[in-house]
Amino acid sequence: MQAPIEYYLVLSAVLFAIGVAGVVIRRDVIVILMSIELMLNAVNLTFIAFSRFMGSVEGQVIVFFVMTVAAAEAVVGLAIVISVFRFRQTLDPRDMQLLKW
Amino acid sequence: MIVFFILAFLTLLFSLLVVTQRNVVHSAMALAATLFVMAVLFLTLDAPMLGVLQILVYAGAIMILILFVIMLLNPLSIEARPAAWWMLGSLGAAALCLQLAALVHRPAVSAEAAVPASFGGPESIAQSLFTDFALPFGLASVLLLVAIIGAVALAQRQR
Amino acid sequence: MPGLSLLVFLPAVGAAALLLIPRGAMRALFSLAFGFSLAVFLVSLWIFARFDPNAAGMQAVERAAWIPAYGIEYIVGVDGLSLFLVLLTALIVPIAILASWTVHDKVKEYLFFMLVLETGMLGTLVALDLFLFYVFWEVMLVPMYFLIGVWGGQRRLYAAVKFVVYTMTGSLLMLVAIIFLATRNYQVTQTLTFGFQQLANLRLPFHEQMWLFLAFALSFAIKVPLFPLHTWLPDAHVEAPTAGSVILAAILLKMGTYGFIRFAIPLFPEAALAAAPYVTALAVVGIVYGAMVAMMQDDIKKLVAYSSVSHLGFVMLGLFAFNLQGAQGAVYQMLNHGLSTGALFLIVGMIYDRRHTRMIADFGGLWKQVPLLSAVFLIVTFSSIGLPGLNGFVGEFLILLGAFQAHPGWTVLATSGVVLGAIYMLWMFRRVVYGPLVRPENRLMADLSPREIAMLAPLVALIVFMGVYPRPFLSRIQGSARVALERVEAQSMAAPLVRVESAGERTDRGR
Amino acid sequence: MTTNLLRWIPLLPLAAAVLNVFFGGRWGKRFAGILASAAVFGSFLIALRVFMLLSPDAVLRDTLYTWIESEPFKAQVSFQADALTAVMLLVITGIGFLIHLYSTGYMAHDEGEARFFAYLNLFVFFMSVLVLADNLLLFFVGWEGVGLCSFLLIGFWYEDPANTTAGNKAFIVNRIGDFAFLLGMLLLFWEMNRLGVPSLDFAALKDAAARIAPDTAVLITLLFFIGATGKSAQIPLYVWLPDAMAGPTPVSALIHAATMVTAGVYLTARLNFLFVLAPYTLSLIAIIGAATALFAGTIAVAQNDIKRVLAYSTVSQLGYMFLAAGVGAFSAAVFHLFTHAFFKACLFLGAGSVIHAMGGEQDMRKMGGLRRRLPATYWTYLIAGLALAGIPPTAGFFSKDRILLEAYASPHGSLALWLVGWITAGLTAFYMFRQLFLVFHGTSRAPESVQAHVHESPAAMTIPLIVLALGSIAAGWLALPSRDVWDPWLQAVLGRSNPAEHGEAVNETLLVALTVGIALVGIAAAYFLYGRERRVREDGPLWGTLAQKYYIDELYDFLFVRPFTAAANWLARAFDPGIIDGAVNGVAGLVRGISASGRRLQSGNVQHYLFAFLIGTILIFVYWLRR
Repeated sequence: MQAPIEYYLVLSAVLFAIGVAGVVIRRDVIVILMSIELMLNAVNLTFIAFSRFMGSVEGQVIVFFVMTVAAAEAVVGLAIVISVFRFRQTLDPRDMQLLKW
Repeated sequence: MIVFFILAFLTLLFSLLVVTQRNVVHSAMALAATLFVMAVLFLTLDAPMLGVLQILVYAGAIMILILFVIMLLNPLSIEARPAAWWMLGSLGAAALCLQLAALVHRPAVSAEAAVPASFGGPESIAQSLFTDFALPFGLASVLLLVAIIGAVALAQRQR
Repeated sequence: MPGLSLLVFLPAVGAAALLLIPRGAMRALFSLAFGFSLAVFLVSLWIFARFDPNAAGMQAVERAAWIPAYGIEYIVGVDGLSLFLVLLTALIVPIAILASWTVHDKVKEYLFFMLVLETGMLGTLVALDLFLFYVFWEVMLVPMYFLIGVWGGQRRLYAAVKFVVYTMTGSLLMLVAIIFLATRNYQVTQTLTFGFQQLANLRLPFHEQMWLFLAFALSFAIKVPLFPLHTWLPDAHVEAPTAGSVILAAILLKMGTYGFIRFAIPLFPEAALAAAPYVTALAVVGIVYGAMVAMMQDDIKKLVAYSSVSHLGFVMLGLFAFNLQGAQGAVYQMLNHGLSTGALFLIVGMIYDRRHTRMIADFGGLWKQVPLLSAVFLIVTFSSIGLPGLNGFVGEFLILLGAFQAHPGWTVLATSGVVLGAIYMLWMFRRVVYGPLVRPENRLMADLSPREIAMLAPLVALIVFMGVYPRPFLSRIQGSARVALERVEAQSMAAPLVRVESAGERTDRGR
Repeated sequence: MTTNLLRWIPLLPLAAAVLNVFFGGRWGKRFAGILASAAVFGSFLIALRVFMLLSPDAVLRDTLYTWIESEPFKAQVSFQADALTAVMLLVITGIGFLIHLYSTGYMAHDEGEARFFAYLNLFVFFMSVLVLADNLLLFFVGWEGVGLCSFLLIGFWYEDPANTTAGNKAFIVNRIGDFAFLLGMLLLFWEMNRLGVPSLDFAALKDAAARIAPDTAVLITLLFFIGATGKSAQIPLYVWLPDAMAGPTPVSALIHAATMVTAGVYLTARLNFLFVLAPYTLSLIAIIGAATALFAGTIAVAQNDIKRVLAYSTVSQLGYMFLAAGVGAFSAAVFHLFTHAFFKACLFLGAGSVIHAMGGEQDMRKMGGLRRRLPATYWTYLIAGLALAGIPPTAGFFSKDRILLEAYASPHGSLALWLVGWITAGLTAFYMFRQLFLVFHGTSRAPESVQAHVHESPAAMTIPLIVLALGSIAAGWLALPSRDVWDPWLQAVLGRSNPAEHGEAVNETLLVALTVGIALVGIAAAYFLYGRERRVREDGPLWGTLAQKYYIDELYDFLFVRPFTAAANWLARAFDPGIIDGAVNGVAGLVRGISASGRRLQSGNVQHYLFAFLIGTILIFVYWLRR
């Protein structure tokens, strides 16, 4: 039997919050990337929940696109992480302060 | 209903593990588990195609990539956990979650729309993907191409 | 090309012409710059000749549309108040250029800024459109910043930045007040204009007037400088090159007092009346404080700088007495201060060129070595003390006469300035000029060269002439001074309770 | 009646001064002296001519041009000459000329001779302007002008810092007096303006005097009197005169004896119609006059510098003049001024010739026995000394007795005032003859080298001495009790004040006898103590304090100069840079501080930015939800 949509939304909210926490707290870029993936999944969940309850499949199409973007983002993110790691031998975001004046 | 609660619990458990695990590999594993459970959740929402995709793309491709990078760099940073900073971060996240939850009580869609059998299936998605969303589809492919080239350029070892 | 515009923009043309000459040709640069400034002086004499002494209103007025969209016009005119300041500027700048003969590095830019400064000063004096006045007011700042900042002494950057920022903060408030005034005028008369004469007709409610007056007053008080706002002056003077500090002392300081008598008092009579006791108090404190601090300085330039604070305290005292004697005395004292302090800085500059030091302790017995310079120094010192028979006394006496009627208590304290002035000037004079010729370096000093005599002669001649026969000056100032004080005196006669004017009602006062 | 004669009296010396400034040094050694003396002699001739033209109540007027005009105030450069002015002019130009003549000799070998004569002429110019002025403002020009010249002349030998310090001190103390004078003028003008006669001309003042409010009149006269104490060296502003002896002797003779210091007395005489309105001020003047006379007299007794004795004597004699003015006897005051100019100038010039002979030595303890070596100087000095002591038939006797008489008999006078005057007369005789005996009698205490070349001064110096000595005698006969020429001459200007009608004739002869008596006692005491060989030891606490001038200078320094400089020092070193400049730099520092903390926000740590981002979104939610 189908659970009401609020539950799904609450779940994705919590998931999203956990993802955000991960991004902000963790001192390791890779874990940050993973947390981002987590946040994206939370969003996907919301999309799918709404497309299910709204009866239109567009929600799911958008999730499809979200996934492509997520993939691209992960790839580029990791590439950056590799090049930074090779250069700085560290994954701690605090050391990546080239932008700071 | 029960199924949902189990899946929800598992998702939250694994995602918490992702965030809290000191060892990067464990958190990667936890992420993979989260993705699988999410895929199952998608199924309960009549989105079989996306469930499969989820496993295929996310769990399959991205997770492998992350693991591959972890193996490549084998980072040993056993991270010191500065308590104050953790507290602050989690407090922030909790506050955010509250706000989002509060949103939910807005008069959301209550009536559950009738859904044809092949709702989540590949035909309906493909049908709408290639008609309404043709342009975004093209753009998505360009995006992927750029991402690949970018990744190769970035990760190349400077000679 | 009508008179005043020619007067104002001729130096700018000169500055432009300077750029054409190669940097190396020092002699050509100097002669061109001096030529132009001399030409400006001749034009100013021509304007003086055409000036009708007994007409009180504005003369040689030129009007041209500048930014019609906002009702900003190019209006210039001269009357009794600004006439002599224009002449003073036109006289001092050539002398300052002569004085900068000893400048050797970057002479081209130096002279360029001098001429641009002259345009700024002349423009400020003749501008009758508040916006135009503000533009020239700012134009004055820029060259002065470079003159102090580039060719100054050790702490020149600190002094230059302090000078500009201090003056700028004040003048920005003034800009806000100008714009507010124009908009209020627009609401009342539906004509958007910045013209001084139109805005002067506007009757503002008291509290508004008070705020506008304070904005104007702050900007001018910094420039005067009035007591608490004076600390930029000693630094600016000490670090400025000779010519710079001569112009700064002789003319720039007068912009503040000129601003008060030209704009602040006529535009906001009730507010001026209400503020008079406080300004008088600050002025008198300035007189005594300036004199006392001057006494203890060991650098001649700083001493003269603080003496300027004291002298201009007198001018402010005269202005805010709101009677004819006070105003006439104040305007006349502006000229006197320009001449005597200008000459003092020239002399200090000459001494500095010879000995490269300004410390009083390094001197002594100059009379024996350089009698001519010391004799001129004596005359100028007594002029700045206000010895009867020289120019200082005439202005000071009129100010005290006027101020005694308005604020007898404060004037008694101010008159002590007469004594304090004598104390610090003579003490300095004794240590520098009198005494035995002990130091060997002092023995090498050469007396005045013809160039230096040419610089000091006109100033000393004027100092004596303006002391013995001040009538031509006083008669011309009288008419315009009375007009400037017209509304304030009307106010002080009228009911002390200031009538609050509703915005709609506009009284038309013949100008 | 109007004339254009008066303007030449001041203009001649001025022209000579200007010429001397520019060409003095170059046209030969003696040119400056001759030119200067000739100019003053010219003025003297004109003054004589004016004296001839004048009758007691006539006024000559000579208007040049309008000086300052700021409606309703108007001051003209115009001269007037009435009986009082004529007398003063004769003193200034007459004695001035003699002193110029004397200076040609005295300053003969001084390299700054041209400058000296230029200043001296400038002084005569300003003094004549002061005396001839027909309004208070022009009077003030002369008043401060003479202050300037005294500054220049005291500090003439500028190489010695002591001289220039004395010059500064003189000018500044005078300026303090002028401060009060200026305030008096301002108050007077606005009071006159209130009465509808906005002018400072003496004539206008005289007419409107009666209508001036009494308490304002008191204040005005008080302020003028303070000005006068500054210029005429009375308590409390007398401190500058003794130090003014640093200047060359002719300067002391002309300025600090005969002319400038009498300006204060001339002021009270000129404005007698104002002072009469303020009995309170008059009594104050009398008291201060008497006090100064006694006070200065006691100090003079203990001085060892030949010129300082004369300086304190001048202060004391001026005290007499103010005493006379204080009791309303203005003509007596002016008469004493007139006679005093003669004998005090003669004394100073005599002292000058002694110093000249002794090669610059001024300490009386190193002199003595000059009677035979400097006969002319000795005899003129003796005559002038007798005049100062007030021994008949000299001029001093007549003028001083008249003052003592007035002090006792006139309505404002009192026994106490007379008593003080009487004692001072004795003191005067004592210190005068103490000096005479120390310098001229006994054996010479000078070192051999000095004694060798002691010589009588040249004719240029002795002739003025002789003339002045004769004047010290003849001047007195103008006011013989039997044939009084002086009073009627000044009556029109100074008003009636002749106590003779009081009818106590017997008292008069008694008073005269008493005065002459105490003078003789003074001389005898001086002879007894200093006549033959020195018997008295000059030490002990009393003598010390007198020699140290009651430590007044130190007291002033402690009470006024030191705290004032300390306050100025604190202001200049601590307050101005610290607090005011501090406030300015403080604001700058504050701005820099704020911006610095702002800068830390950009930490470069990505997670900080994300966190800030998170906070931002939460806030938006919070706002959005509650709206």
